[in-house]
Amino acid sequence: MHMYTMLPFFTIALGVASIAAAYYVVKIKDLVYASVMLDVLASIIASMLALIGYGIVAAFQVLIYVGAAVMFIIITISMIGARGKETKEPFLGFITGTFLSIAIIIIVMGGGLFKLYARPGYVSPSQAAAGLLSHYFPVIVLIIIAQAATIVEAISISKRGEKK
Amino acid sequence: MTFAYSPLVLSANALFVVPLVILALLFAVIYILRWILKASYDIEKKEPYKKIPFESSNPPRGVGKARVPFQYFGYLIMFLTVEPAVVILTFIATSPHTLTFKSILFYVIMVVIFTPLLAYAAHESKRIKEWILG
Amino acid sequence: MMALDTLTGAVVMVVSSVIMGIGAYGVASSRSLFRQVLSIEVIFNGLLLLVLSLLSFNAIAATYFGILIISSVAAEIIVVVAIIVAYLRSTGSLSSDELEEERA
Amino acid sequence: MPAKVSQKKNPKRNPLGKVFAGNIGALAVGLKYFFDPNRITLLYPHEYIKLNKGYRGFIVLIKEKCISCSSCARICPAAAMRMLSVKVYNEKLKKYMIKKYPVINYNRCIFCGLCVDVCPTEALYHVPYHDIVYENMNDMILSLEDFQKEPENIEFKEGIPVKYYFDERRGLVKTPYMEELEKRNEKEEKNQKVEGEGEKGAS
Amino acid sequence: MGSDNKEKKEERLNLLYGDLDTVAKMAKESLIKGKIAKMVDWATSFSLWPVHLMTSCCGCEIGAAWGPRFDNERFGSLPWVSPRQTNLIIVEGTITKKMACTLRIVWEQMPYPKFAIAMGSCALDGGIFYNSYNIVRPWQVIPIDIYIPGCPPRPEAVARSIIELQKMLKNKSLASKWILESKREDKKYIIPKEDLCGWRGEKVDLTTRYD
Amino acid sequence: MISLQDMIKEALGNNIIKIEDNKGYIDVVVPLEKLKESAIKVKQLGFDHVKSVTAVDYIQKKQFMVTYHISSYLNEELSRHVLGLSTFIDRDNPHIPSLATIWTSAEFQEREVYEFFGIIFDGHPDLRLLLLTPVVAALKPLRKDFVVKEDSINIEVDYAAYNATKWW
Amino acid sequence: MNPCYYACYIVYKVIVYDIIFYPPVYQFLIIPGLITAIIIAIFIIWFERKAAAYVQMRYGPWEIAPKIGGATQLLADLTRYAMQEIITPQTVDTLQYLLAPIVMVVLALLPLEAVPLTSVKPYFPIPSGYSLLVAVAFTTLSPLFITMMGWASNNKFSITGSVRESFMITSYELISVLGLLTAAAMTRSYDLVKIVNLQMSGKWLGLINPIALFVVFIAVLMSTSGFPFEIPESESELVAGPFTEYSGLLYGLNMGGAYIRRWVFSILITLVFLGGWAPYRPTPGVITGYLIPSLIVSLKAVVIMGIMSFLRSVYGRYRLDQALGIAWEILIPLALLAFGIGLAEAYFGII
Amino acid sequence: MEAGTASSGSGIHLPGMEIAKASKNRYEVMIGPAHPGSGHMRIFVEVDGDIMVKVDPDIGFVHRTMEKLAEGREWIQNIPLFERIAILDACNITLPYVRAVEKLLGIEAPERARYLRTLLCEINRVASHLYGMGIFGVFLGHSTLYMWAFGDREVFIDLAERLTGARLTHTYPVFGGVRRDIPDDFPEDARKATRYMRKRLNEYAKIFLNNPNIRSRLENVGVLTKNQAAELGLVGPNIRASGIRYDVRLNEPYEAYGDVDFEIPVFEEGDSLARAWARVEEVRQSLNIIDQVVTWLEKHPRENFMHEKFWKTAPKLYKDVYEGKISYSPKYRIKLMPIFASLKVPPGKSFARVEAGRGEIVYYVESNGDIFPYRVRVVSPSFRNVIAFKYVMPGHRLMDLPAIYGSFDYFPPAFDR
Ligand code: SF4
Ligand code: SF4
Ligand code: SF4
Repeated sequence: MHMYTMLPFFTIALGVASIAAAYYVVKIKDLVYASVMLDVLASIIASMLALIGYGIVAAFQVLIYVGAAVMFIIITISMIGARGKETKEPFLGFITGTFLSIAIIIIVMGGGLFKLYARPGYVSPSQAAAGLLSHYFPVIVLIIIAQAATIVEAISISKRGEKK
Repeated sequence: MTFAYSPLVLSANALFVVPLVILALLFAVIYILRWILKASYDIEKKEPYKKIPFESSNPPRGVGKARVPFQYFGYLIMFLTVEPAVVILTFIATSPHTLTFKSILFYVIMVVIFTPLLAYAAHESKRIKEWILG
Repeated sequence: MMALDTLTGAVVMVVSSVIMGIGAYGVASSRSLFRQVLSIEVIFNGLLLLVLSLLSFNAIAATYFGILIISSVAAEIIVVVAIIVAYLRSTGSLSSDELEEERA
Repeated sequence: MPAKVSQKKNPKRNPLGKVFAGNIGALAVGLKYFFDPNRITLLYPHEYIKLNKGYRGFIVLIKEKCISCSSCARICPAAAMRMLSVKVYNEKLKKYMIKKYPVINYNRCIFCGLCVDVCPTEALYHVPYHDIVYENMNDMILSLEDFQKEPENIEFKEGIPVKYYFDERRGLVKTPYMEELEKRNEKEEKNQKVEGEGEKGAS
Repeated sequence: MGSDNKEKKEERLNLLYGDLDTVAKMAKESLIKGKIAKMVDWATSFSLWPVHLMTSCCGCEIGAAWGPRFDNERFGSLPWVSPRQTNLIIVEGTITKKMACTLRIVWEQMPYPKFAIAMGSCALDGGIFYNSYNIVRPWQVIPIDIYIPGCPPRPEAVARSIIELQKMLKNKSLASKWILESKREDKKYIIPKEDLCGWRGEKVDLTTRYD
Repeated sequence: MISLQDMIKEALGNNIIKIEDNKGYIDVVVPLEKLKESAIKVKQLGFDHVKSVTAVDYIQKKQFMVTYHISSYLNEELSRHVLGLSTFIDRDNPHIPSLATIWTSAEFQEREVYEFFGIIFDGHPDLRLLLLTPVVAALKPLRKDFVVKEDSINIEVDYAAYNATKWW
Repeated sequence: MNPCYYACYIVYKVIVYDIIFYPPVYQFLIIPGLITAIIIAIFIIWFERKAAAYVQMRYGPWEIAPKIGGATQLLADLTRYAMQEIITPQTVDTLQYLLAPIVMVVLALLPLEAVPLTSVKPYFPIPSGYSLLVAVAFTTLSPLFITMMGWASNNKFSITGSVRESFMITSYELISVLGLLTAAAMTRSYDLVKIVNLQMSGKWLGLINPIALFVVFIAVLMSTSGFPFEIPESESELVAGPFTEYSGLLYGLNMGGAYIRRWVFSILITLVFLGGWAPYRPTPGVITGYLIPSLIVSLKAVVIMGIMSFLRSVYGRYRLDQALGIAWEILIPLALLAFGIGLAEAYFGII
Repeated sequence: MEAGTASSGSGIHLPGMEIAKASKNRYEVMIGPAHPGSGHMRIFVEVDGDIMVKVDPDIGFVHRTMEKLAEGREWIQNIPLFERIAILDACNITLPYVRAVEKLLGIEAPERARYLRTLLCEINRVASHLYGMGIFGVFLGHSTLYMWAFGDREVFIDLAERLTGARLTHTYPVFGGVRRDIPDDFPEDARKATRYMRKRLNEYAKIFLNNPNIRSRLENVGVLTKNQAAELGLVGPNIRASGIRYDVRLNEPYEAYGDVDFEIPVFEEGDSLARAWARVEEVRQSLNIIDQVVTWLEKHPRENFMHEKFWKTAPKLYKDVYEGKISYSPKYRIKLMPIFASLKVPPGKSFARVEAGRGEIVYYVESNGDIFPYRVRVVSPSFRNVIAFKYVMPGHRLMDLPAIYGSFDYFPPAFDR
């Protein structure tokens, strides 16, 4: 049996898991656990990415997104105590959600976009890095600068400052 | 090799099947132990303080899930901004030997950009009086 | 081979669109700022999956895209959370209703 | 010579020296003791400290010496010692007399030794051991008979006696307490002999 | 009406828990017997971790007893910080009325099987403070296994008490029996007579949370 | 070089009811109304901390005596001496102005006297129980009318009837 | 051929190749995995107590087995823990409270699935050319659950402890990522097999770039609350930090958890900086190609853990802000420097 | 936070006096009785984030009502009673009581007894400082220091045990003298012990005080200036670390302290590190004193360590006991006269102070001529130090709490009495 025969089954299993995780993100009452579920969702997405051929992106997703960004949210929520009223408007939400997903499904399926997917070839990290370095050098420098700017921005926004 | 050794199955086993099985086993063990080793019900009734949260063995006051230290939030921000940059840097560094000079250049640019900003951020984060929430 | 890929693609895309739908549900239904942020993150995850599966014809470009977008989303999260913290500090609440009231 | 005041300051170090010299010094001391452990541990049940004669351990009464003066009970700060009225047959007067003897309650005794020091006839004395534990509180209230017996010395049975002496380089150093050991060996030999003879006699 | 319901509920709970208790007991019995019971006793006897509850000046000698010269860690016993992870409580001297409540709470918050040692004459019958108006005897608050006389007892005596407890554990197989029976049957269960610090009447609000 | 006693006499003037050289300290008795005033004056002399706040219950005279033992740290000459600033107050209505506002070091000690004697320090910033639980503090334990019983030294029983469990 | 013999052969093959030496199982469960980790944790905790006892002029655990210096002490502790009641206080979120430590342990072991322990191709559990990146990524997952433990316990000490833990995460994670990935800069590859093979010649990366090794070492101490940085569980003001409410086997898991994480990091350090299975060269075959190199790696990792444990007897603990300050003002610049040195070395062809 | 008004008159500013701003996220942590960071007391700490804003020490967990019990006990019975205030510093704690009663009785101990008391006091001081340092080590997570300090404390406890016959509760000074003389081999042992300890103190400094880790925890933490320390009325090494030149041994020399040669270390900084150093330096000086006293005792004849009044009435048996002729009796023990069991003290008030290990201890004794004291007031050093917690800790981080707590060398039973 060739290994790729198994691909759709894995995808389906992971898909179901990810949908469940996404559902819990929206549903769990305690916001900390909700964000932990977001972490789980992001890791499942990462493994799906790995499955469809983007190993490097998956590693990045785990390293940056799961390991840092969502962690940041969780820590912040657990520090702030996750207060705040949660007035639900399930009807509006339901309509919006259903509409969005159906619209996308129609576009993707109806437009035959799903046929676009073909398993990408193996991208070795050094090859990708070389490409990034030789073709997109200004872009990454720009991104670094943007990141650096974010530090100042975020710190000046979130600190209390002199006023009482 | 056998079917089990094909890369996809290997990774699926490694990442999901084996850890999940272990997790389930451990959980079952813990759950059974928790049930088996329970004190009898009438003793639990006589010990009202057994199941309250430990607070230096005082009758507890107030709740746990409240607002807690916020003072070092600046470090958190620094962490999250620097991490992607650093990961990109290390990623860049794996480029072939021919591009080493360019990656050193990138490294230098990054250090030059980040050092003053990080110094500023660390300085700000240290002034803990400014980070009190509320 | 081809058919298998197509099947996979279809599954991935459907899943991602459903995830995005759930995220949209979360954004629209809740008034809690942090919940909205979480839901937006759910949408982002779905989107990432969708876009990358669509871009599969050019694997290297897709990889670049993925890396860069993940980094910038991290930056975006900081700013959003920082704003929420500042907002919490000034109003003492985390509900987006009051945000609207303030605007009005 | 009266005391003098000496003005001092926290020892200062430059930052580099602080980091390097401090860490290296600490690690060096740690490693020194790791490779040359200066152990002062008493392996308790296998060894025990042979306490000096003056140690204020459990108290024993010599009934013959007691003159029933009650000083010990009066001075006892914890009211651990009390006078018990006992009928004693007086040989001279040929009749029963009421006499008071002290009894002790180890539940309360704080081993201050005041009773021993105050007794005008040295009718009380300390035994130099102090490591007995009880499962029952009533066992610690001695009767007059028990008070006259020295309490059972368990450590003696289980371990060998050691002595600590002071050393300039190593502080306390323990050595087996030879005299005591020899004494014990002699006793054992005697016992064996006696037993052996007894066996012989029996056979 | 409400109280009726409560009682009924309690009764039902009692019934349910009674059943569950018997089932759990059967499970325990099938699990813990023979070698395993022995193993449990052995392990417990060499892992008596006293909880860090300094009640009075006997604490000095506890410090010495776990210090290098008398090193009770040789017996595998390690003073530990939180009662949830310990199984031995050493009452180090006087228990005042203010402290009694703490002692009881610590005792209750320790998981089974657990043991107690009373150290110092204060913990036995008050010692020099026998007539003080502010002390309680610890054996009125928790069940004590071993008493150490002395004020303060020598560290050897503390070591001796641990050795005795180890012997008791092995000879009477206290730990495994305790696990089997869900309670100590050789000791009377003690509920303090006095309302130590209002702890029985006190209502604790633990449900409030920030939403 | 004037002696300390003269110095205090000079400073307090006619506030003093009695001044005597006790064993180890100089005892100054002032009337209740002048306590605070004298305390401020004494502090200006350089006595900067309170060593002990004591109350004594004279149950026959129906009086409490409250004594502040004060001394100095910063003035080395004064630090050799201890001054007792005492006052007598009524036993039935024990009120006294608090000196914790003058000497911070008296704060906890006054709280302690409060709980043991029931003496109320007016103007104390934080007059709460310090050592005792409310139940015990209600007994006002250090007053003389609260008596603790000492055990007698005799067991008045025959030896035959001696019962160990009867001890406590 | 005898069919019985054949069946036996098949069974043997299945057991050896598909169960014991099946890479995911082997690496997760057997040699660097759970079982070894537990054994090592037991040994290391014992060693830690014993080493501290040596420095502290005493014996440490001894009475339980005097002949071997009380080495079975931790077995007794483990059994005792396992047989104690597991108390779930009223206020905890029960499911998360029970689940968090288990998930923590399982996730802590996950990086072991990503690393190859041999250069023989079939025995890579996750065959990929960027195994170092993946392993490093996985190490960032488990600390989250320590934070969650505190949150689920709903106890003041736990929550304060878990917040401290999360701040510690921010300080060490970057250092460990940067330090470990310095190897990528030096060898121009994320492939651990390649990295180890490069070190076969004796040029261990830890010797060429000791700053990186030092930095990672400190980061590991931070991540596992090793001694100068034992801040989340600092017992003198937060009783046991996030683990305060845990009793019985759950606490045993927690206590082991930190050591397991330290173990995993030690394996990574060994592979990246200390030459992995060098100087041994794996050859095809289960024993010679898989068992022996993994044993060599484990041995080296044990030494690292021993050194880390020794520090307990020399240092106290830093304050939280001091630890953060050290991380951001000293270690991260050092790590960047080490990275630069690595790049330069690669540029000048020292590697 | 009415404490703000507490010292409005003094004009000295302390962090605890600041009225904490009302903040929404106050978080109350109890560093309570069953807690390694506290021992026998409870501290209510309100933290705002990581900063302590209000610290309220709640004590009395070891309050054993000694002042009341003393009113019903005879004069001599009170010596062991007051010893329990701080058994690790037993001689220093009971000495002022004995001195106060001696003042009332109008007697003074003979010279040899005064030297013997000084000897035991200094041994106790060393032991007490080592104990404090050990606990301090534990507070900072430095278990090795704890073990070392407790191990080396055993040396001095052993010395004290050889002298008095008990490890901690010596009950050594009695009215008019002491209960035992030094054994024959004592001086040599004591000198060895002091030499050993001096060497060890350097190692302590290396592994603990100069360890960068510990230094950074202690430097500039819990700073008290001279005026603040005086205003709070702290005692002992704590004020000497803040630059106050006060020591009862210096200002009002008692026993043999007027005759021995030693220094009183005074530090300037007033932070936790200075307090720790002050203790180490004091241990050094105590070792000097022990050496001198032991030499003096060796040179002078063995008699007269009880006041004449009691000594002369001794019958022959007492001399036998002193010479150790009775088989189970140690050498050089003296017997108490039965008069001690019903001693009557002339009426009067007296006051005595002594520099104990943790600082000055003060007794106020009032007698009305009965066999019981009428009132005894004890102010132990820890009692006067505890106020520092309330005023020094606020403004620091939560993790500084153990560092400050430990640096004050606070012993709760000594507070509660
Ligand atoms: S040693 Fe002290 S407490 Fe014990 S009986 Fe004698 S006088 Fe009483
Ligand atoms: S003091 Fe001595 S003689 Fe007097 S009653 Fe007591 S034991 Fe007997
Ligand atoms: S028995 Fe003695 S040492 Fe122990 S607490 Fe009581 S008085 Fe203190």
